[in-house]
Amino acid sequence: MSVTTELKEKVTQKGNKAIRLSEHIVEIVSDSGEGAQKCGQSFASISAKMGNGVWTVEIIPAEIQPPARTREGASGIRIRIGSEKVTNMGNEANLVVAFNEQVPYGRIDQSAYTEGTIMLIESKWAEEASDSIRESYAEALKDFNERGYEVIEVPMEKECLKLVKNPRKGKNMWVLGMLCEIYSRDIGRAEAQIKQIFRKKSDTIINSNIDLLHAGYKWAKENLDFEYEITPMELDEQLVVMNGNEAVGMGVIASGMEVCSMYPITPATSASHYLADVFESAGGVVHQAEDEIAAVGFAIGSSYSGKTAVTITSGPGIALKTEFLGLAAMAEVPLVIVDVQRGGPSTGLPTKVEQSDLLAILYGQTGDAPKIVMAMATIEECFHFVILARKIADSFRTPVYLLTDANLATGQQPFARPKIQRDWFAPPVDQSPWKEGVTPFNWDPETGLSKRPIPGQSGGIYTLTGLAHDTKGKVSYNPDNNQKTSELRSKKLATFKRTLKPPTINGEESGDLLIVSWGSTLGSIEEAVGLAQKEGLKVSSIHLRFLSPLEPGLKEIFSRFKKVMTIEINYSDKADADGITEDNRRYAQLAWILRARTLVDVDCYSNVMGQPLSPKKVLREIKQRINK
Amino acid sequence: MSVTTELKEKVTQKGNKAIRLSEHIVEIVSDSGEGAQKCGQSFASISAKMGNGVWTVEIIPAEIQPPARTREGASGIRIRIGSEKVTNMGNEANLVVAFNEQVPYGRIDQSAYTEGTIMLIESKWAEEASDSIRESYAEALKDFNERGYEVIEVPMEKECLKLVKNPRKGKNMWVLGMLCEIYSRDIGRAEAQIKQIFRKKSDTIINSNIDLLHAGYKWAKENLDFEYEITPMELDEQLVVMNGNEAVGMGVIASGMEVCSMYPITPATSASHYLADVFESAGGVVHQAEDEIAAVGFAIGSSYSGKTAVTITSGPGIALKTEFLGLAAMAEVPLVIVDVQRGGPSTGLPTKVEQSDLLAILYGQTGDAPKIVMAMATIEECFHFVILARKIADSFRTPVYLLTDANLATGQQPFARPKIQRDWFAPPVDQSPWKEGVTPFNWDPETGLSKRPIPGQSGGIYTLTGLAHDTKGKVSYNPDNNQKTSELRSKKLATFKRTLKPPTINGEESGDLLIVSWGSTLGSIEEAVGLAQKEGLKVSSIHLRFLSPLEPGLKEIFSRFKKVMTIEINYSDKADADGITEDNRRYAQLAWILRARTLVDVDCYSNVMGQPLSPKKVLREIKQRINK
Amino acid sequence: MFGLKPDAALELPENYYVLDDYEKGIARWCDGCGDHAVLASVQKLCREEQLDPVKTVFVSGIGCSSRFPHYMNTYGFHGLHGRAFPVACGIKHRRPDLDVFVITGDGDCCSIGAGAWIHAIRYNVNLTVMLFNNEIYGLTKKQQSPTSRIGTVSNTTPRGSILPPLDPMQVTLGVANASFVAQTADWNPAHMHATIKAAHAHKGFSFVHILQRCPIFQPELVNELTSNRDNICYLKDDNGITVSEDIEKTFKHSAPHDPSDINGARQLAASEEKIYLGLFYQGKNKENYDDYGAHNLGVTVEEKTAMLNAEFDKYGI
Amino acid sequence: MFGLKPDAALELPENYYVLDDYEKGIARWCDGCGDHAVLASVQKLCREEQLDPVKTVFVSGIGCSSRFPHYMNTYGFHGLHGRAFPVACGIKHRRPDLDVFVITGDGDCCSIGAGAWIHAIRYNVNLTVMLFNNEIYGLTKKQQSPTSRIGTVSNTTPRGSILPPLDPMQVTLGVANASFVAQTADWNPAHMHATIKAAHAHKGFSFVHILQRCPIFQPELVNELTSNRDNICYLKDDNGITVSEDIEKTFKHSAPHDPSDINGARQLAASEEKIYLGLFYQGKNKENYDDYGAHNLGVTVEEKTAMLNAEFDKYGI
Ligand SMILES: Cc1ncc(C[n+]2csc(CCOP(=O)(O)OP(=O)(O)O)c2C)c(N)n1
Ligand SMILES: Cc1ncc(C[n+]2csc(CCOP(=O)(O)OP(=O)(O)O)c2C)c(N)n1
Ligand code: SF4
Ligand code: SF4
Ligand SMILES: [Mg+2]
Ligand SMILES: [Mg+2]
Repeated sequence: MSVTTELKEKVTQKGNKAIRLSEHIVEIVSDSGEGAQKCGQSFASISAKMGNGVWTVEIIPAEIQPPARTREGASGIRIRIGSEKVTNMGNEANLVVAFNEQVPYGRIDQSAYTEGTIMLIESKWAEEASDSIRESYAEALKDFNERGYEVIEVPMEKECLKLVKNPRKGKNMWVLGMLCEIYSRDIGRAEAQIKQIFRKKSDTIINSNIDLLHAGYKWAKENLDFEYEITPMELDEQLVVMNGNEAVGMGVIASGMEVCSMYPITPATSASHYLADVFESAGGVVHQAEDEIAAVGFAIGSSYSGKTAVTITSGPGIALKTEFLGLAAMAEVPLVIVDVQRGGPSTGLPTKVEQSDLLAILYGQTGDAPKIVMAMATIEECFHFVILARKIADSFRTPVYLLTDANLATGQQPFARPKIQRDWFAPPVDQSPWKEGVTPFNWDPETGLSKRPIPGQSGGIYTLTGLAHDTKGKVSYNPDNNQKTSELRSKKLATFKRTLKPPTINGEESGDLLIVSWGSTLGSIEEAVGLAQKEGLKVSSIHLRFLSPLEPGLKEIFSRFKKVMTIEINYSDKADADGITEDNRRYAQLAWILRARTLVDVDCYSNVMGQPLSPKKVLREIKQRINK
Repeated sequence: MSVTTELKEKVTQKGNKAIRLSEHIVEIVSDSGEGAQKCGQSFASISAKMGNGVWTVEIIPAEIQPPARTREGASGIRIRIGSEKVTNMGNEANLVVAFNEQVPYGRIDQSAYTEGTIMLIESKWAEEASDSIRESYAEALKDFNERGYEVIEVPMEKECLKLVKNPRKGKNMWVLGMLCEIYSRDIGRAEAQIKQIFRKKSDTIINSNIDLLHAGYKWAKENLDFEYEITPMELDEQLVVMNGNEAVGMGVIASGMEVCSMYPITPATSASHYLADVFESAGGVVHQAEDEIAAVGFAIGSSYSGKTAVTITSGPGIALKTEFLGLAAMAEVPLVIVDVQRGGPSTGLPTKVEQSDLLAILYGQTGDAPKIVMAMATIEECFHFVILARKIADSFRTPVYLLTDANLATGQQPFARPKIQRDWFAPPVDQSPWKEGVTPFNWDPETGLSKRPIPGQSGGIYTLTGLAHDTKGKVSYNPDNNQKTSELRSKKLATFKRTLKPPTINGEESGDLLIVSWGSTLGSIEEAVGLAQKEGLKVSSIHLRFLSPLEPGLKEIFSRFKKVMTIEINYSDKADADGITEDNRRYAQLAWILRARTLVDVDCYSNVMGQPLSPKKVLREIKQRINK
Repeated sequence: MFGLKPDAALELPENYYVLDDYEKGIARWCDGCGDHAVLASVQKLCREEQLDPVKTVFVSGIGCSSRFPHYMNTYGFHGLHGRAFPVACGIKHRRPDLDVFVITGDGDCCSIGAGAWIHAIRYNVNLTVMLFNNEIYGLTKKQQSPTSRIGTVSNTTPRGSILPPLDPMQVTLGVANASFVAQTADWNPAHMHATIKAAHAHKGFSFVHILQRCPIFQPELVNELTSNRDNICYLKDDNGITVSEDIEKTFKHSAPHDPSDINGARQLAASEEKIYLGLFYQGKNKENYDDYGAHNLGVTVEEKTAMLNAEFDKYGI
Repeated sequence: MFGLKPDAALELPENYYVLDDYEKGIARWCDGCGDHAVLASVQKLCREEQLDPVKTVFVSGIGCSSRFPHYMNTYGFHGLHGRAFPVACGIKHRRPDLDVFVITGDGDCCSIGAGAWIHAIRYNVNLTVMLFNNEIYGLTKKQQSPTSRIGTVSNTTPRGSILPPLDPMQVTLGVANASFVAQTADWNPAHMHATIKAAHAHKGFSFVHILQRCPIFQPELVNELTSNRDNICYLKDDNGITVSEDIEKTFKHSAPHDPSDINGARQLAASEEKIYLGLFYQGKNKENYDDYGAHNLGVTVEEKTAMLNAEFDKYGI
């Protein structure tokens, strides 16, 4: 039960000062249902509260009950903590807590560990009745050692049994205690955290978990001979820490929207869970519709009635909403649509990350259905973009789409506590008389904008229709009218684009390679670009938040770089794959629209491995392109 | 009741030989429900049977019961007949039969008539009890004369009343008789035609209609002092004449598909009406599902069971099918989807033509859902492409999309009578044992192709799923597997593309301007390009049938022209519109993908006027671009 | 709309709405189409109830009947085929001050809209719903509908349809929380009007199944329905739909039925002998989803800000 | 699958299928999940009926229960959420030789799939349908379902759901052409097995509503259902679901019910006192849409060619 000799050399003896690290990546992997995520989230929260930068990624099996002790069953969490702001999941883990010897393989398949990774593994399997389990445990340990991991066997359940009857249930808090000790976390904060997560449970349960926490802490103190410390940041502002779906939920509240109409779908649902919990006290309601079609129809009805609404979903839900989304564009109904992207096509990889709904969002509706599309890059943006989207939806009388993904949805990150502003909130439903002589579609010929009448406004009466219609909202099959009104709806995008600035360039204004990206990959890409720049490579990056209309000035920016490429998490043919030529290569989604927009030969790197990109992978691609 | 003096000078006196014309455009316009379309279709059929080239376009109001005697209510048909093959609707009409004086305005709004257009107008309105009608009639006649039309008042109902009690019902056949006389049509063929269309009616009805036909013929002979003849083509082959939806229906039968699963929607429905009528005798069935989602689900079920099926719909139906179409791509279910495009977005212009579903078809599904997409350019292709699509669907194990539109759907055109080939028909459902050792997704690594097991095949058992899956069809969340299988599905497009040839160029291989087009605009564009070439302009055109994958070699072809532009019937911002720049212009749909594919600055002309393009309009655009 | 209001001669309060106030344009339905009769009845209802046009919303799907909102001088929402219910629920949810009507056809409601329909019944939002059942697809020109009788010859069933028709009454009565379920016929304006009026007075999802004439595509059916008085039976009950004695006499048959008896209602709906006109079922004090929707209206920006700040405290570092 | 078949020791015909022949993989449902019991029962049915695995197809939507096809060694179609019915109808339509089962959950069938469900009942295609009703969304981790009881605490209804539950039996019995409608419970394997067996034997859309345990997200409900024997009543009739006397005795209550009586069936379904297990309704000789689908199978290429040529003649010039 002691640390291997090699490890000993690396770690300070107890009693000495803990090793100072600038960052560490911790993983907890287990069978599903063993509470690893709760443990990791708490650890992340405590770390954030102590002033560390934090990023978490959940490791989620797609099945409700994957078989125990299998690599596909790996469930858990990664927590990257640092003394600076952490923007992504990083590369290989430094320390792993494994509840059995099989689940690490699910992660090894994804190259999550490397030589030197410390692995704290539950030791009870060595004493299991079943021969085959004992054997497989021994075999795995041997293999882990061969792979160069620093394996430490930990009698987790055995220790827990001293306190509770069902150690499988309490183990996670014991592990939390152990981690707190290893990383010199404030045990008082850990206690408070436990009280917070179990706030709906009985005191007995809370106390038993606190006992486990202390036991894990004590065990580590007594049995592990290394200790770390990660210097906190100097905080001059208040921070909050939450995951992307919670941030979206809070953004909905702060936007003043009062209706969230949804149908459950992974990985979007937890945003509505959050809202269902707290929205009512902020004057809002969550409507769980019978399906996604009804969910968006209900939201559109609400918007029409003056209460601009939000609908939150993922790929298959977007597919079902297609027809209504066309109506929203045609009839100019303000509406916020959040797409928490997952792996596709079809049911695909429901719990995994992908950025492959971009084209479907941009072009999914038949006919010409212009719309505004934004993508969040950080959890902080998950909050703020919802507020912005509601405003744009109302002032541009249009559906606004927000693209987030499974990575942001479940990741946790601290960010500046928002200072709530009065003007974030939608004003009350306008019931003042409608201005005489103003038609319900009184488009401004310059901007395409118009104000909409709300039921209850005297003088504003009109019938909304998805048929072609004129300024009075009346059905019109007149050819010129259809041309004209199509132009006006399109014009709103040009108008909106005038409010946008060209993206800021991360790095030099010109160079050998420009990386263009969008969405949750920001952190990894900027980290990798930073590393590359340090190595002297002439690479810069821009990260787009607006996809429709695209941010201005891209062609000009591209012209200053020898090569331009996007890095995305979606499908593209590899340029050098067998049988793939310039004439038939299928490009990553952003790359494709950038090519059309700028006529620049935008290359791309992308994959559909269902994983967030690691900075290492990005760096490798950068180097490859620059050397080509 | 006699021809104006100017007209007299132009037309031959009766008794002299009829004037020989190389072509003429006839329109019949009326209130809805007056049978103008039946009359026109018969006239077209008779003309085609006499060896003329023919093209018809229906004029359809969007309302079931538009108000009578209004311009929005204009219902009717245009028939262009020529001594050569006719490929489009042409420019202004030469002769119009109008059932009242208001409906022509619906067409005048669309610049359908010009100086010299002969207008045969129902004269009864001059004697109407209502002052306002008499006045508006007189006013319109005055206006028509001022516009330079050759107005001839015809006592249609008055003449019909001599034979039938309700002249409003029989008038159309009387007009048919009149037209037969004017255009020297064979009256025997006209009689046969009447027998054919009323074949389900009683003899009394048939005979009464034949009487009306003869009466109209006789009246024209006695009262009109001009007569035309349009030289027939030399026919060395047998022809058939039908509209595009009928051709699609026959194509379905000839493809060997036995299931057409649909939900009614304009302008697609008539294809299923045709099939509902005759399919059963060819061993097929039409399933009218409860909605479009169920329609495509049923078709997919049928395909899965070994009977590759077709589903026929239009824009809003495509929207609803989105999710299932993603499944078909992911699970590699052969399926034929026919989209008879109409005006969009949303409910839009249900009876009007548009080509604006291209992007939605290509990119509508979330995730990466590769597919094969073809567009018919002629009614003949409406027949043949269905057969081809079924074959591709089966051999590439993929959904295949066919894009047609309201113009092809209702237009009539003669084409070479197909010589039915045995191998068009799908083979019977394979129930032989599945080859041992072959997995259900035994992808060929070179081509991405695989054979699929059909329920009933022993040894082929698998569970189809829309989740990520491996070669055994088993659910797999493995990152490499998802990357690999996505690559394989994508590869099928590259494989298919290798079977395609670059498009043939209509005109010189290089020049000042290349027009690129797709779908039903072929005829107008080639006619216009031909005229431009005759005027010495260096313009050529190519017309794409394959949109996904795109036909090969486009970039190379484009490089030989100074300018490249698409002409399409969908929305694009005009390049010179206020506030529109290269950075924000929204391009026509094909132009957009060509830009991305070739990086050539492909320009576009398009509109959403709901009308087929006339050669004149196309010619004007050509000249504008060449002079720019 | 301008000039003297038609019934201005009568002595009426200043703000009294007259029929004219509810009329818009000329209804573009065929001559003899039952939709005209319903429109007239609804406009009359509006006047009788003095509904404020600006507080009234007509929501529909797509179909001949769904053109209805265009002919009402009130707010309207002419949306997507089969999707009127979720839109109407979304409108009413947080706007208890609006009076919301739903107009739907047999294809719109019972075919493509079936899922939304079932759930709308259960939500029991305070809507007045009129299902125009002409047993055919009108707008798309004669295809079978799920309510078409066996043997219906249509463009998709040229040799006659083969499945028994769905009965909208039976289906509605099978759904939890159904609260007002009535049947009437457009060619009996008095009965129809009384039915629509009772529906409007009911709090909850008031479902009025209207047998509707489509003389264009269902001429024989129209003929049979309107001429054969033997089939039709008037449901008589003080708590039901009551018409004047004169009108009552025009019915050849009548039968008693207590509208609180749901089992009886289901039996009436299942009967193959007669078509019963009247109130099949009315349940009081059922759960209304819009009561939930509106339960927390009017939270102020200050309260929202405080709530959010409390949330940030929870998530604070 | 290799080696000696478990019951090979018995003297059985050469091609006799044993349980093993229908099993595939390890079912990934939670311990105590009712789905396991249904799987076992269905595999037993297959063996009893000696269904040819290659002629058998299991079709499902999305949900915990919809994973079912993956655990059957037969053909399977694990499609989209709520869309099993149209797929199954499409499969069976022209393949009368296939034996098609449908597996669906309460969210899959009664919420997103409601429209398809209603119409599938009416089509009355020869399918054996099992609705796994755990009154909750399992796969997506505890959201209310339309069948959830009032007050159900879930992630979308943290303060309890507010609408009365949809009753799948009532809804089904309200749809035209309903032909076999039964209810059973997964924790009564004998009754469940008899029910599934009768459903499979019925020609037409055989609807089996299975009360299904989800101990993870509905532990109290499971506890109540499985422990309170007072609520449950066995429907006893020779034409109904019959179980052995031993099993019969395990029921505390039983009641007679003639399954041809649809009005009675509807009353049973509407009863708020008891949960009845058994055959509520069976109608014979109802229209089967798949009979129509298969009525003209086997037309030869020659015949098709002749037919097409005749068409070309009609359209010929
Ligand atoms: C998604 C979609 N599918 C199909 C249509 C075409 N469509 C319009 S109305 C209609 C049916 C009309 O029948 P019904 O609802 O009975 O109304 P009616 O015209 O008889 O009043 C159909 C199929 C459509 N508009 N949208
Ligand atoms: C279009 C679509 N919407 C939502 C989902 C997410 N989803 C999967 S299963 C499910 C509900 C599962 O509940 P139920 O049908 O009762 O099955 P159970 O898991 O309880 O067996 C949902 C909402 C999806 N897969 N597809
Ligand atoms: S087609 Fe029928 S339903 Fe439609 S307007 Fe005409 S009569 Fe009415
Ligand atoms: S969550 Fe419930 S329904 Fe799903 S497998 Fe577990 S016990 Fe069964
Ligand atoms: Mg109808
Ligand atoms: Mg469930």
